[in-house]
Amino acid sequence: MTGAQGLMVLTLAAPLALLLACLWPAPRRRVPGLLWLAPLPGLLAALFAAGAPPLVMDGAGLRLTLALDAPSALLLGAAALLWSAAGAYAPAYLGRQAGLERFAVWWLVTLWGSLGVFLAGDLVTFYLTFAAVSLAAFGLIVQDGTPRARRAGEITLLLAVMGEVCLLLAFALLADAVPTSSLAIADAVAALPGSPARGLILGLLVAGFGLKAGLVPLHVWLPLAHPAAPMPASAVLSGAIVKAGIIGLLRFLPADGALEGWGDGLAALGLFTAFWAVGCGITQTNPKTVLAYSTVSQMGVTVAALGMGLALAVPGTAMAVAFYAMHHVLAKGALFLAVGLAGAVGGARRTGLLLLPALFLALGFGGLPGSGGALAKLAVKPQLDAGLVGALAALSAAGSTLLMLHFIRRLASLPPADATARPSWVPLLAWLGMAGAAVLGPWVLFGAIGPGDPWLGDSWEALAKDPVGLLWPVLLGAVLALLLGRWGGHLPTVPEGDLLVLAGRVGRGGAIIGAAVSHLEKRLRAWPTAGLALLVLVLALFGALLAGAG
Amino acid sequence: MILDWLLDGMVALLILAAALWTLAAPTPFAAVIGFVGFGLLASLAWVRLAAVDVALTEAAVGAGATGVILLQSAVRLRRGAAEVAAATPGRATTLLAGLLAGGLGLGLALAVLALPATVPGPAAEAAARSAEVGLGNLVAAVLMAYRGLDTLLESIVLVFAVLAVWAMGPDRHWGGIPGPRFARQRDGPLALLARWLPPVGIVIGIHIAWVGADAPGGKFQGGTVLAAMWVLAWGAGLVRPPSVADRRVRLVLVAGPLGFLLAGLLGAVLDGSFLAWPAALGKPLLLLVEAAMTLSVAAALALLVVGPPERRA
Amino acid sequence: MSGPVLYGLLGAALVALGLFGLVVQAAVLRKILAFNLLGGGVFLLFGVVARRTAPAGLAADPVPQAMVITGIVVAFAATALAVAMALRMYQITAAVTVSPPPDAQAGDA
Amino acid sequence: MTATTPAGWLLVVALVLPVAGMLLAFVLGGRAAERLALLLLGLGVGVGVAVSAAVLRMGAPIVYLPGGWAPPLGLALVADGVAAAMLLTTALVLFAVALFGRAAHATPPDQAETRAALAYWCFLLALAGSLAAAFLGGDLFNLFVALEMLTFAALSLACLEGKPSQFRSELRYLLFALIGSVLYLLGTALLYGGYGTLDFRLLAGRTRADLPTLLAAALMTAGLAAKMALFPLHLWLPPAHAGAPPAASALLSGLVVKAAFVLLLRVWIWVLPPLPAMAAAPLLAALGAAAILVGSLVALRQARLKLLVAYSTVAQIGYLFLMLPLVLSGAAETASHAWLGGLLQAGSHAFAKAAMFLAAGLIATALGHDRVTALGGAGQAVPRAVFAFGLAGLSLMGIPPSGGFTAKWLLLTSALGDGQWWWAAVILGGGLLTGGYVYRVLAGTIAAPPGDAPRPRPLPHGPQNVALGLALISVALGLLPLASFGLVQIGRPGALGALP
Repeated sequence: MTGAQGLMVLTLAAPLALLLACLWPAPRRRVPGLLWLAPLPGLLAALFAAGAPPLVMDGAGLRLTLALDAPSALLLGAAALLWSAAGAYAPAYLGRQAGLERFAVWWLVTLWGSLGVFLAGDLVTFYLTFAAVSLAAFGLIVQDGTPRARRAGEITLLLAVMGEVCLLLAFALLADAVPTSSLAIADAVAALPGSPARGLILGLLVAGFGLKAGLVPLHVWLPLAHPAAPMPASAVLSGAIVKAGIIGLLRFLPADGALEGWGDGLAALGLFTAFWAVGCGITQTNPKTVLAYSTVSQMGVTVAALGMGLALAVPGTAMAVAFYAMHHVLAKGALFLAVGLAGAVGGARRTGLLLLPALFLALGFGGLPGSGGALAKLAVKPQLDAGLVGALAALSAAGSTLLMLHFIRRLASLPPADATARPSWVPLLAWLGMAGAAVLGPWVLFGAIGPGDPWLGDSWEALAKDPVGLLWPVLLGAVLALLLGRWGGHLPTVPEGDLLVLAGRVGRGGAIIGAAVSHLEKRLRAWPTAGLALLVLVLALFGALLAGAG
Repeated sequence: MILDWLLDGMVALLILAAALWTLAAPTPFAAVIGFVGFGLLASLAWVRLAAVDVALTEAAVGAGATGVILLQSAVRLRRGAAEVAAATPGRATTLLAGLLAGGLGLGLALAVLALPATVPGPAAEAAARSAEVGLGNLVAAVLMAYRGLDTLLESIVLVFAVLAVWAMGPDRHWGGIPGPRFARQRDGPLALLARWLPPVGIVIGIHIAWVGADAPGGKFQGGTVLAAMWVLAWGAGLVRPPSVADRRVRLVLVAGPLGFLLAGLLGAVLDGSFLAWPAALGKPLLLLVEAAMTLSVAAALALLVVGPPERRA
Repeated sequence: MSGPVLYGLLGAALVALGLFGLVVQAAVLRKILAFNLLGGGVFLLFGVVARRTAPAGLAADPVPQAMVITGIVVAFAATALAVAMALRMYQITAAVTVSPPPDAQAGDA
Repeated sequence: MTATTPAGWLLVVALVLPVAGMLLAFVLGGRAAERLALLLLGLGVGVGVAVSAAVLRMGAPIVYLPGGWAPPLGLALVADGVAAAMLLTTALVLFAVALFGRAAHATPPDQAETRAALAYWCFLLALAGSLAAAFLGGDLFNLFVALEMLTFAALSLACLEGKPSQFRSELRYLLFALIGSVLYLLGTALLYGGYGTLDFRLLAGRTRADLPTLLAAALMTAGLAAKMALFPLHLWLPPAHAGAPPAASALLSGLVVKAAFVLLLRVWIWVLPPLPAMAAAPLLAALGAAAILVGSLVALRQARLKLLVAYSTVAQIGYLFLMLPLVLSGAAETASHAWLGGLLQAGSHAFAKAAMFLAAGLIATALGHDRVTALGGAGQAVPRAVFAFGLAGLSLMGIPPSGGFTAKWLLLTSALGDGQWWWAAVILGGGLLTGGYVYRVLAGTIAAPPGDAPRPRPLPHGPQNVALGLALISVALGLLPLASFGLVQIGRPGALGALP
C-alpha cells in the first residue's frame, strides 16, 4: 500500500474510529468536539492521492476497490473541507443539548458515506457508502424532534429507500451484464452499453442518483429536509450530500457518447429543474428554504451540463462538471452557515461580516465576474454553449441571480440580534473560511479543468475573454429581483416540497390497498379457508408436477 | 379365494362405515365410540395384511389408549354447541371441501394403483441378517437394530409428550397429583374388574413384551397392556397417580430411552458403532433395554391418559 | 384386484374422509378424531406398500411395519397432547373450537 | 456414499448430547436442569463448529451409520453443507436464547422446582435435539419423527406462560402442523412403495416422474409448507408466535420453521426428478412472493409489536421459496448463487428474527404493553434492545452490510441473470415494505413517551446484550466474503464446488 492509498483508507477509517469511540460513554462525550477532525484525512487524500493507482482489496473473492480520479478528488476535497468546517460549527451551534452525542453518531455515519462515495471503486463499496449517506442523513434531519422535522425526515427516508431500491436493481443488472465476476465500477460501465437491459439500467440509475441530486420531480424531499435540519446539517446536506447523486451520474454514465438520446434527455431534465426550482424558490420566505431551492436549481444546471457533455461527447466533461459542483459545495455550504449566524450577529458587524460576503457568494451563482461562481460557469461553458441550450443556460443564470438576491433579502430580514451581540469565533471562522474557500478554490484550481498547469491556470484570462456574456444574466437577475421585491407579494405561495401535495392522493390510495389486503388476509386465516387452501395446494402442485413430467 | 375376498371386502366396508360414523355421529361421545370401533376393525385389516405386530399395536395404542383419552375428553368437553355451530363453515365450503378431499383421495387411489407391483426393498437383507441381531421377529429387528434410531427418537417423543402435558397444568399445581380424582369403588363391576383383571393383565403384558423378540408382540404392545391395567385401577380409585415431582416416576419414564442410549454408546465403545448391539453382550443387553422400554412405555402411556396435574400432592 | 389393493383404496378413502373432517368440523375433539382417521388411512397405505415390497418368502416387508408402529405411537402422543391442550383451553376459556372469537380476530388473538 | 466417514461420530455427539441432556434434566429437575441445559447448549456451539469444520475440511458430506447398518436397510445421519450450516446457526441461536432466558426462567430461591422453569430448560434441550435430528437425518421417515419431536418441543415452549390466549393459538398450531406431518408421512409411504428406500441420497437421481412419486412430492411439499406457514397456510403463525413468550417466539420464528425448510430442499433438490420440479417450482415461488407482499403489508398495519414481528416472519419465509425456481432452472452459476442466497436468507433471518423477537419482548416488558402507536420512551429505557431491533430490521430489509442484504442481492442477481425479473421486483418491493414497518417501530421507540404514560422500566443490560449480539451476527454475515460460504454448497446435487 502506498502512502496515497493509505490516505484513502484513512479517509474511511477516521470517521469509523470516532464511531467506535462512541461505544463507550466517556469517549462518547468527547466525540462532538472532535467532529471537525474526522474529514481531514479526506482533504489530504484529495490533495495528495488523486490519480493514485486504485487500491484493490481482494478479500477472497469480495473485491473492494478504492480509487480516486481527478473529478472525484475535486469533490472529495471540497466536501471534506465543508464537513470539517460544519463539524467545527456544529457543537457551538447546537450547544450542550441532550441529543448532541446522538447527533454526532448520525453525523459520522453520514460523513463516512458522503466521503466514501467519492472513493468507491466497486459496486459493493459504492452501494454501501451511498446507502450510508442517504439513510443516515435521516438522523441529522430529525435532530430537532419537531413534527416538521419528523415529517421531512420520513419523506426523505422514504424517497431515499426508493432510490436505494432503484440503484440496487440497477447494480444487480450491471453485475449481471459484466461477463466476469468482477464488481468493479469500471467494468460495469464498460459492460453497460452492451447490456440488453441498457434502457432499464440507465433509467434506474438516473432515478436513483437524480433523487439524491434533487432532479424534478424527485426533488421534493430537498426543500423539506434542508430547512428542517439544524444549520450545520443543512450545510452538509445541501453542499456535500447531494453530490453523492452527481458523483454517481459521473461514475456510471459512460462518457464516450455511447448513449444516444440519454444525454439530451438529461440536459432537458436538468434545465427544467433549474427553472422549476427558481419559480418555486422565489415564493418562499424562509431563507433556508430559498437556499434549498437554489440547490435544486444548481443541481439542475450541473446535470444539464453533464447531459450536454454526454450528448456532444465534449472531452473533459467529467472534470468540468465536477468543478462546477465543487464550487456549489463550498458556496452553498458557506451560505447555510451564514444563515445560522444571522441571529447571533448584530449591528454593523452584521453587514460587514455577514451580508456583504454572503451577497458576493450569492451573486456568484449567477456568474458575477470575479466570483468563484463565474469560473464555475466558465468551466461548463463548452457543454452549455450551443444555441438554444446556451440561451437557456444564460437565462437560468439570471434566474439564479434572482433567487439568490431574494435569499439575501430574506436573510437580511431575519430578526437581528441586539447590536452588541458578538458571535463566538469558531462559527464565525467556519463561515468566513468557507466563504473564502468558495471564492479562492475555483481560482486556484481552475487550471485543473484544462490541459495546462493544474494550479491557478488562466482564470483571469478566461474571465476577461467575455465579460459581457457573464455580466448580463447578473444584471437581468438584479432587475427581476427589483421587480420581485416590488410586486412579489402578489405571487401565490408554493408550499415547501411543491409537488408533494400530489402525494397525499397516492397515500390515500395506498391506505385503501392496505386495508383491502388486510381484509383478504383475515379471511384467509379462517380455519376452513386455510384448510381448503391446503387441499388446493396439494392438487395444484400435483397438477404442475404432472404437467412438467408430461 | 372367494372367502378371502368376502372377508376383506367386509372388513373394508365396516372400517369405512365406522369412519363415516366417527365423522357424522350426533354426539362427540358416540363419535369416539365409533372411533374405537374403527381402531379395532383396522387391527383386523392389519391381520389381513399379514402385519400382526402392527395389528397388536393398533389395537392396543391406536384403538385402546387413544380411545380412552378421547372418551375421557368427550365426557369432559360437554358444552359449547353454540360455539361449534358458529364456527362450522357453510354449505358451499363443505361442498368444496368434499370435492377437494374427494379429488385428493381419487388421486391417491390412482397413485396406489400405479405403484410398481414388486419393488426391491431392504426386506430380503433384513431377513438375511436378522441372525446378526439375534431377533427372530423381523419387525423387532427393524425396530431395535436396523432402524434403532427411529425407535430411540420415538421413545423420546413419549417423554416429550409427558412433560408437555404436565406443563399444561397451572403453576400452582406443579408438584401435585395429575388427573381427576376418582372415588374409591368398593363394589360394582368396575371394582371387581379392577381387582381381578390387573394380575392377569400384567402377566399378559409382560408376556407380549417378552415374546416380541421372536413372535409378534413387543414393548409398545406389552407396555400398553400394563398401562391399561394401571389405568383401570386408577379409574376404580384403587391407586393414586404419583406426584409429578416424584423423581422415581421420572426415572421410570426415561429409563427406556436412556437405557437405549447407553446401550447404544456401549455399542460405540465395544463394537465401534453407536446403536450397534455389541456381540459380547448381545441378547441379554437387548432384553434389558426392551424391559426398560416396556416399563417406560407403560408409564408414559398411563400418565398421558391421566393428564396434567390438577391438585396438590 | 387383490386384498392389498382393496385396502389401498380404503386407505385413500380414509385419507379423503379425514382431510374433509379436519377442514369442515369445528369442534377440536372432532378435528382430533378426523386427524386419527387420516392417520389410520396413511398407516393402511404403509401396510399395502409392505405387501408389495416384500420379497418372496415373506408375507410383508418388516420395514414399513416398523414405521407404522412408530407412527402409531407418535400419533398417540400427538393426540394426547392435543387433548390435554383442548381440555386446558376448555377449563380456562370454556372454548371448544380453535376459531378465534369474532372480535379478537385482528387483535391479540 | 454408504459408509461412516471420518468425523462421522461428531453427528452422534450432536444428536445425543441434547437428547440425553433433556432426559437427564427432566429427571434431575430444578436448578440442575438449568445448569445442565446451559452447559450442553454451550457445548452445542462447539459441536456445531466442529461439524462445520469437518465438512469443510473433507469437502464432502460426513456420514454416520448408526449400528453400522447401511441404507436402505438402516438409516444414515448425514451432514452436508446445508445441514452443517443450519446446525451451527441453530446452536448459536439456541445458546443465545438460553442465556437470554436465564433471568426470566430461573427457579425462584424459595422453591425446589417450578413448572415454567423446568419446562423451559428441558424443552430448550429437546428443541436442540429435534433440530439436530431434523438437519442430520438422512432418511425421510426418520425426518418425520424428528419433525414431530420438533413440533412437541416448540409447542411446549410456546405454551410456557399458560396464558388463556396461548392455548387456543397453540392448539391451532398443533392441529395444523399435525395435518402437515401426516401429509408428509403419506408422501413417504408412496415413495417407499415406489423405491423401497427413503434415504434421500439413495433416492437422488433414481426417482421417476410417475404418478406416485409426483403425488408424494406434492403431498410432502404441501405438508411442509403448512409447517412453514407459507402463505396462505399461515393462519397459525401470527397468533402462535406473537402469543408465546419472547424466548420461545425467537426460537419458533428463527429456527423451527427452518427445519421444515431443509426438508423441503431435501424433497425438491434431491428427491424430485428435475423436469417436473422445474415446472412446479414457480408455483411455490409465486406463493412465496405473495407471502412477501401480503405479509409485509399486513405487518405494516399491525397494532401490536409482537404481531408485527410475527407477520414479518410470514413475509421473510416467502423469500426462501424464491430460491427454488432459480436453483432448479438456472444455469450452474445462477443455481449456486441462488442456493447460497436462499440459505443465507435462512441463516440471517434466524439471527435477525431471534434478535427482533427478544428485543420486542424487552420493549414490551419495559413499557408494560406492546402497542406500536405508544412505544415512546423505549429508546431510553432499553436502548440496546431498540438498537438490536434496528440492526435486525436492516438485515430483514436487505440494507448493506448485512446477511440479509447479501442474501437478497444473490437472489436478485440470480433472478435477473436467469431472466426471471419478476422475482427481483418482489424482492425489492418486499424490502421497501419491510423498511416501512421497521421504521414505524424505530420511530416510535425514539419518540418521547406520552405524558400520561407510566415511566418505562429500565431493564438490565444482560438480555439486551444477547439480542444485540444476535443482531450483530446477522449483520456480520454480510461482511464475510462470499467465498467463505463455500460450506453450504458441499453435497448439493449439481454443485460446482466453491463459488468463484
